[in-house]
Amino acid sequence: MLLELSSEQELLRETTARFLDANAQVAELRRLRDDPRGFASDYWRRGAELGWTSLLVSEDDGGVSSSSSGLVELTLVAYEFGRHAAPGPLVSTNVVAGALSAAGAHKELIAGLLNGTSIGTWCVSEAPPNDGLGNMVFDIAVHDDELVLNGVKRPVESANEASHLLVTGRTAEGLTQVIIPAATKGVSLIPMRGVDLTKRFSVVRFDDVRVPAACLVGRVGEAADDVERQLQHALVVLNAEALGAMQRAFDMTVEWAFDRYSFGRPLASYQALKHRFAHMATWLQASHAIGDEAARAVAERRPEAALLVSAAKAYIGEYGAELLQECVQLHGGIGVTFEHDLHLFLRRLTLARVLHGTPDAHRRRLADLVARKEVAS
Amino acid sequence: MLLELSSEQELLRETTARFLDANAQVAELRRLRDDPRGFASDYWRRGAELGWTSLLVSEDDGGVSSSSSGLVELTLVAYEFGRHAAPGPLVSTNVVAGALSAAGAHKELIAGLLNGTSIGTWCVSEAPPNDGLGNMVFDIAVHDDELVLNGVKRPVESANEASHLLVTGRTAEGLTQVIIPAATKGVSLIPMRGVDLTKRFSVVRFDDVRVPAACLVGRVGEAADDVERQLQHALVVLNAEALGAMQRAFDMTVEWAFDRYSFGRPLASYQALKHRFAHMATWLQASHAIGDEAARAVAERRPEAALLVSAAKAYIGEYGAELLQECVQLHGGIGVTFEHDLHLFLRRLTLARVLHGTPDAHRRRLADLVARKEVAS
Amino acid sequence: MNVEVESLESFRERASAFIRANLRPVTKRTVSSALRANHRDEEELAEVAREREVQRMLFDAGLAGICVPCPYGGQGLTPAHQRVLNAEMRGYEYPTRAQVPTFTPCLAVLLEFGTEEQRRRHVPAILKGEELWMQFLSEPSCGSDVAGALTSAVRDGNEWVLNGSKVWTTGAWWSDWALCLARTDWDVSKHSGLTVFMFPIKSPGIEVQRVEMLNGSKEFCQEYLSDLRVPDSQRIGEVNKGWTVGSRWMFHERMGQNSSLVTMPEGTIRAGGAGATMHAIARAAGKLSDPRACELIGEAQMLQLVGEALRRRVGQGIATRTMSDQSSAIARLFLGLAETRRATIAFELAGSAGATWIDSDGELAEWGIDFLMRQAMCIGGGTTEMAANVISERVLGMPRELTPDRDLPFREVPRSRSKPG
Amino acid sequence: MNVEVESLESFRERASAFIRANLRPVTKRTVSSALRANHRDEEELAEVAREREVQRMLFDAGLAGICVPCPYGGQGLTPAHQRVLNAEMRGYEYPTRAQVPTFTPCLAVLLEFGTEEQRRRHVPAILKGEELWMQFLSEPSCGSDVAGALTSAVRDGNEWVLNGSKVWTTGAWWSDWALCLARTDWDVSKHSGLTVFMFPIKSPGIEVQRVEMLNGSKEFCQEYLSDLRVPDSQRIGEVNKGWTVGSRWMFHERMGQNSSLVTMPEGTIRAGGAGATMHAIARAAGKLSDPRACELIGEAQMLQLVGEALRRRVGQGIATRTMSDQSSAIARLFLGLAETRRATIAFELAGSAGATWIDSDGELAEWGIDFLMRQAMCIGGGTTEMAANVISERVLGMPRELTPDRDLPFREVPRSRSKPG
Repeated sequence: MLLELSSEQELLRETTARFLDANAQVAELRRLRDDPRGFASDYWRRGAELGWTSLLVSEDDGGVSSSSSGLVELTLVAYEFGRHAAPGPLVSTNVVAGALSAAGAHKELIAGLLNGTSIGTWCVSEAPPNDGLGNMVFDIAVHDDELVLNGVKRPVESANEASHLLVTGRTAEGLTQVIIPAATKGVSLIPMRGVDLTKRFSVVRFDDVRVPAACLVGRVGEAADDVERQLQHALVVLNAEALGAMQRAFDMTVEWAFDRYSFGRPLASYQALKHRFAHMATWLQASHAIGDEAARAVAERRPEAALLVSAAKAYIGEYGAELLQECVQLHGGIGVTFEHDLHLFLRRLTLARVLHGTPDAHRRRLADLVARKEVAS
Repeated sequence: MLLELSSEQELLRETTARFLDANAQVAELRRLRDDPRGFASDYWRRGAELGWTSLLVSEDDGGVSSSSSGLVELTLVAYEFGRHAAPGPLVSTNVVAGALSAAGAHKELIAGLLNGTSIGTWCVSEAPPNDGLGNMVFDIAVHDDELVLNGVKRPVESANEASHLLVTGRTAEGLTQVIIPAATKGVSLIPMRGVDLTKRFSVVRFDDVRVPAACLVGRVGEAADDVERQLQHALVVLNAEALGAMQRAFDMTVEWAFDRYSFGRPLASYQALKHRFAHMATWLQASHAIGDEAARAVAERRPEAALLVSAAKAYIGEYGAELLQECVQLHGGIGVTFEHDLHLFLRRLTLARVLHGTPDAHRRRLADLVARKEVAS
Repeated sequence: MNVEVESLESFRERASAFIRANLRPVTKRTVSSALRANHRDEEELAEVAREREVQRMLFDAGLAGICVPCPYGGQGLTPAHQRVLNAEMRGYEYPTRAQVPTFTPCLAVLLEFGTEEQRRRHVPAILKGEELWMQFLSEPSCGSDVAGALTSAVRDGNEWVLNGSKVWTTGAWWSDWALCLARTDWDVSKHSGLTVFMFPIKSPGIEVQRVEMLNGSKEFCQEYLSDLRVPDSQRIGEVNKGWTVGSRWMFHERMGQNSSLVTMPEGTIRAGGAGATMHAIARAAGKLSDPRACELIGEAQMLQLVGEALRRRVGQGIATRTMSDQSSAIARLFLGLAETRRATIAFELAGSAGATWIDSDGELAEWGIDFLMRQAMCIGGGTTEMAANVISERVLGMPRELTPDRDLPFREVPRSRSKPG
Repeated sequence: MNVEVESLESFRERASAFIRANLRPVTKRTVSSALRANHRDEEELAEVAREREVQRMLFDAGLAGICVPCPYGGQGLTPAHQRVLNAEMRGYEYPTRAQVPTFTPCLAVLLEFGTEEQRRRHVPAILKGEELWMQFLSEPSCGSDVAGALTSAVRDGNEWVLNGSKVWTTGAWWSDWALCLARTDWDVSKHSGLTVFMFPIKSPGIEVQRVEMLNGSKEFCQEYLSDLRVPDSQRIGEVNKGWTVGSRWMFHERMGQNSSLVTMPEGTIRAGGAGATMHAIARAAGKLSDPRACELIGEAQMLQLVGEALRRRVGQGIATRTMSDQSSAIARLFLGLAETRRATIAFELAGSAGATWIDSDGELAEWGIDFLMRQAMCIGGGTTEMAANVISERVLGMPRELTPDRDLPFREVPRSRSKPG
């Protein structure tokens, strides 16, 4: 997280933290384990009132993002989400809200997303082997004034709760996006199982889904830049959430190392463990560093944003998950029980590692970006 | 190395060890650093008299390999080579001798290899990107009673010292091998630089090299099995040599950890280092275990030989080099000086990691072998 | 006594004949995954029943307790015979749950420290599959430091009264007897006040609770002992000499699958078929042509082959005394790291299905759960950290870690930041 | 005193104007490889001369010693100004060798502990490029344990007589002055008998020997001090209070490139251009279409970007006191591991050319040599092990390691198995 927060930023973080302390307690998370929705709509609405969904939306659309700082502030909310392993489709709703606001259309829907009465989610990822970055095959056909969607998207966050779906696919011309009501004829969901206690995902099938051209977000075949922008937003928020979970698990484990005695000494006095904590502390600081730099670069639309955000996702996905596993190891048996809280954060990291591109996929993307620069120069 | 040696085996190992103690001292190795040949022919001849080159040659051809145990005994010689970082083309000469003896031809050349007056080497590897296993492009054309060789082989061990070259290439029919005098018209060498102090390698060019059919080793287009066999021999010997170097470096470093004091305590008393030694000991034992199993499987031509020998090369190449680097790290600054002996063994491991397929290449080969088994079953 | 030992050959024929005639071949299955939740209690109990049955069949066929002396119902044969049996049983069912902890460490401890009467009563019962044993060793308070046990045993005439709690007993809910380490003197140093007892698990005074793991599995248990009364005749070894027993007990535990008391059909260790499993995942993910995926498949296959070779080498080395007894810690450390790596490889190959999946994903499903449980492989049965201590201190002979609790009266030993002694 | 500080903007203009008018742009080159031997002495000396020249130009332009107080020839400006200078110098030559160890730790130690006279004499000379300094700190006998120095200084009237040996001084053969830690009392505890001195390296009584590294490079030196006479006026800090100086000295050393005394053009840290370099190797190896190679290229690029971000974060954190001074050990640990990993990646991408090559292999050649020297990145300038100690003990506040030598009279401290005290 940022080393220094402005007072407004600190206020936003603090408000979210207090809200989640009260409404996302571990007992509640365990209870939600078997809840098909994963969160209460009231919880989400009240969170939205705190501004959770307003930070990528322009002021004209009723959001707060006058400047480029909206995304950076959103990372503070996401960070607290991670520290609490909190429920709710923070990534997808913000990506959708940001995309619609940028496209300057669908204002009434934006209003719903802002006050939390509507939930929007992004249908972008596809099943293996098309789960790499950018190997999308989803088909969108243009028939004069209609668009026809065919294909399968997975995993789609909170699709079961979403009123609207932002769908990314290919037309002959290139990448194209539409925003459609989840209830549209031809759309069907299969709920998925997963590692997280409260995050819900679905497989979303589109069989000859016909929607009017008014559903377009941006122009037919010209969505590539928007999609890249949305991906960068998703990655920044995901990374910040992962960072919160990493920090929380690390703090818990340091405490444990001081409290727990073995052979008459605290675990924290064993050099083999001390050195492992030193490495974990390094992974953690490095993750904070690259996460924040990527967020700033994306917020300011700097040319190196793509490089930085993929470096951040690749690093945090890899070392964040390893850090959590080290925390488990240092806790011993208790660390793999359902009773202990550690797994709440391990689950969040395990999920964050995979969503919107595995570390592997982002390392390859980095190589592509390097290659393009080399060819250019 | 084998856990238990027969008295004959112990004798062979012991003789080689004593010979190398006397003739491959570290001072001598450092002297040879600038010697273009890397070893004295007299040294090699006397080594050959100890049986270094006889272990893959059948008794009929004057070798000692009546049973399948020849290869296993050769690993004992190779192990001592590694422990001494000894000079000499042990791998290539034995591979060639074994190949010729198996083909049952070229007896006079075999005799020369046996008494060390001739040196044979194997031209098999090719330059990147054809340095993966089995992506050979070297061309052998058959013109009625003549064979025409065109292509480049690298690295070729001791090509500058070799009287004969065993060349592996492709004809229309498939893999084909010939044994030719190094002096044949159209053969040219470029000496290579490298990481080892005494091992010398060359790029060998073949420009329209024409040789009589009598040079064939095996039948035209039917060498695949022989080549696989030769590769397995090379890998077994290479692994044993690496193991010797690993064991020696590990022993040196354990000694150092007991001798060297820091902050009034031996390094061996620091738990962070103790745990690293524990991991190194595990890598070392695991390398011994897989190395010996692979050697036995290859010697006995067991069906799992290919799997085991690639697993051994992949593991020893990866963890052996890491073990050596850990030894350097634990020695501190002195470990990266030319004055200290550690690098003699690090060099040997660095070379062994790469020759006849990197760990990466052998992991991929393992996957291929698994895939074939799965398809078969 | 110098009786004629059965030749390996005749033993092989005898074993092979029995096995082919009576045991069921195991149907090819994927790698036994890390404690998956999808195992229902009824299934578990059915398997336990079958394993008792198989153990009885082996006993009747003279194939149980190969290295157990005849007077106790064993065969009085050699480790070589056990290896032959393991080879012959390749591909056939066997009593998995009877091996660890029943045969080792429990049976091993009984043979080494039990009274003649205790041995004659329990060893045959174990060999017949009538008694499945558990070790009541770990406690919630003291993780790897088992000698720091807080469970107390107070003498009361001819009985002992035990109070405390034990944990990490696999399947105590279907087991019969327990070997238990308890503290009988709090005023002497940690290792000098311990005593070992045995008792039936289904006794009044023992409450067995299932521990739910983060993946929902409930195969582990925690036991609460409240005023459990144990006759002195069920004490193993001398009073307050429990650590003499305990240290051998832990050694036998570390031996695990390397113990010659354990029957372990070849090719059935956990790592079995790793390469094939990874191949199947990659195929389901459509990644068989991706060199990166091939590399991971090859790595998993490599780790399996190396692990098997290492286990054999360490077993042979200990058997032939060319390696220290403590070397089994080397195999343990390797296995723990190899298993966590394998879980990670499977998770990576599953791609996006690693975190979220549907049942119809088949080979792609569930690997995220194994990833969550990954570290169990480096914790259960002695942590990899303890193994690293053993290797550095007892195999390499490096100086021991400082143990401030060694010489203090146990009640004064610092136990936590809040109770620093 | 409350003088008007130059605004960042006017400073930027001033710096930028000077740089573009006077300094040479650096020609794009591959990653500075780990101590390659292919650097001839004449080249080295020529570079040193040019760097002294550039340092002098910076001084004359009022751009030397940005954060050094004016009385000593510095600019008396802020770390923010130094950052501006670093930004403006991106892509231009700068006096690499003058930075570490001359500006930090040596200059930093002088400013903190030197007498007014010592400061006035040496600081300006350093800022003008007239004095390049070396630290005579490590000794062959005591690796990371620098306070265990055996080099002795015995008082003789107004002079001190030094005997002993120091090692790992980069380029002592072309340097001018040395900062030296010596033992002045053997009968008190290790840290209580040390004193710091400074003296010209080209003095009678100092023999400088080049140390050959395993790759043939000779950039490190070892010095033998025999009856070297140093006037008491060249003592820094009080007699036997050398560790007060020494601990700050080591802190300034750890600060390295994070120190605001150091000029460090952006984008020129060692990791510069890792992704591009790996791309070039893979292209030369014909592997650009191999996903495995792409993965490695991406990993190298990732490590570079993360390393730069971490260095900035730690620098900012220390500057703003939101992080402990000791946090620079975090950047050091990361860099060491990232650099060894990068050397390994380059070696892997080079394939068979990693172990043997010909000059015409171009981008493919030489990586095996870097691989051999890989660990230098985790050893030089304080080992990664020491960094891990600092992080766990001083950043996380975990209990210190036992140091049996702390309270013994130094002559009784165990120094090796053969001399266990």
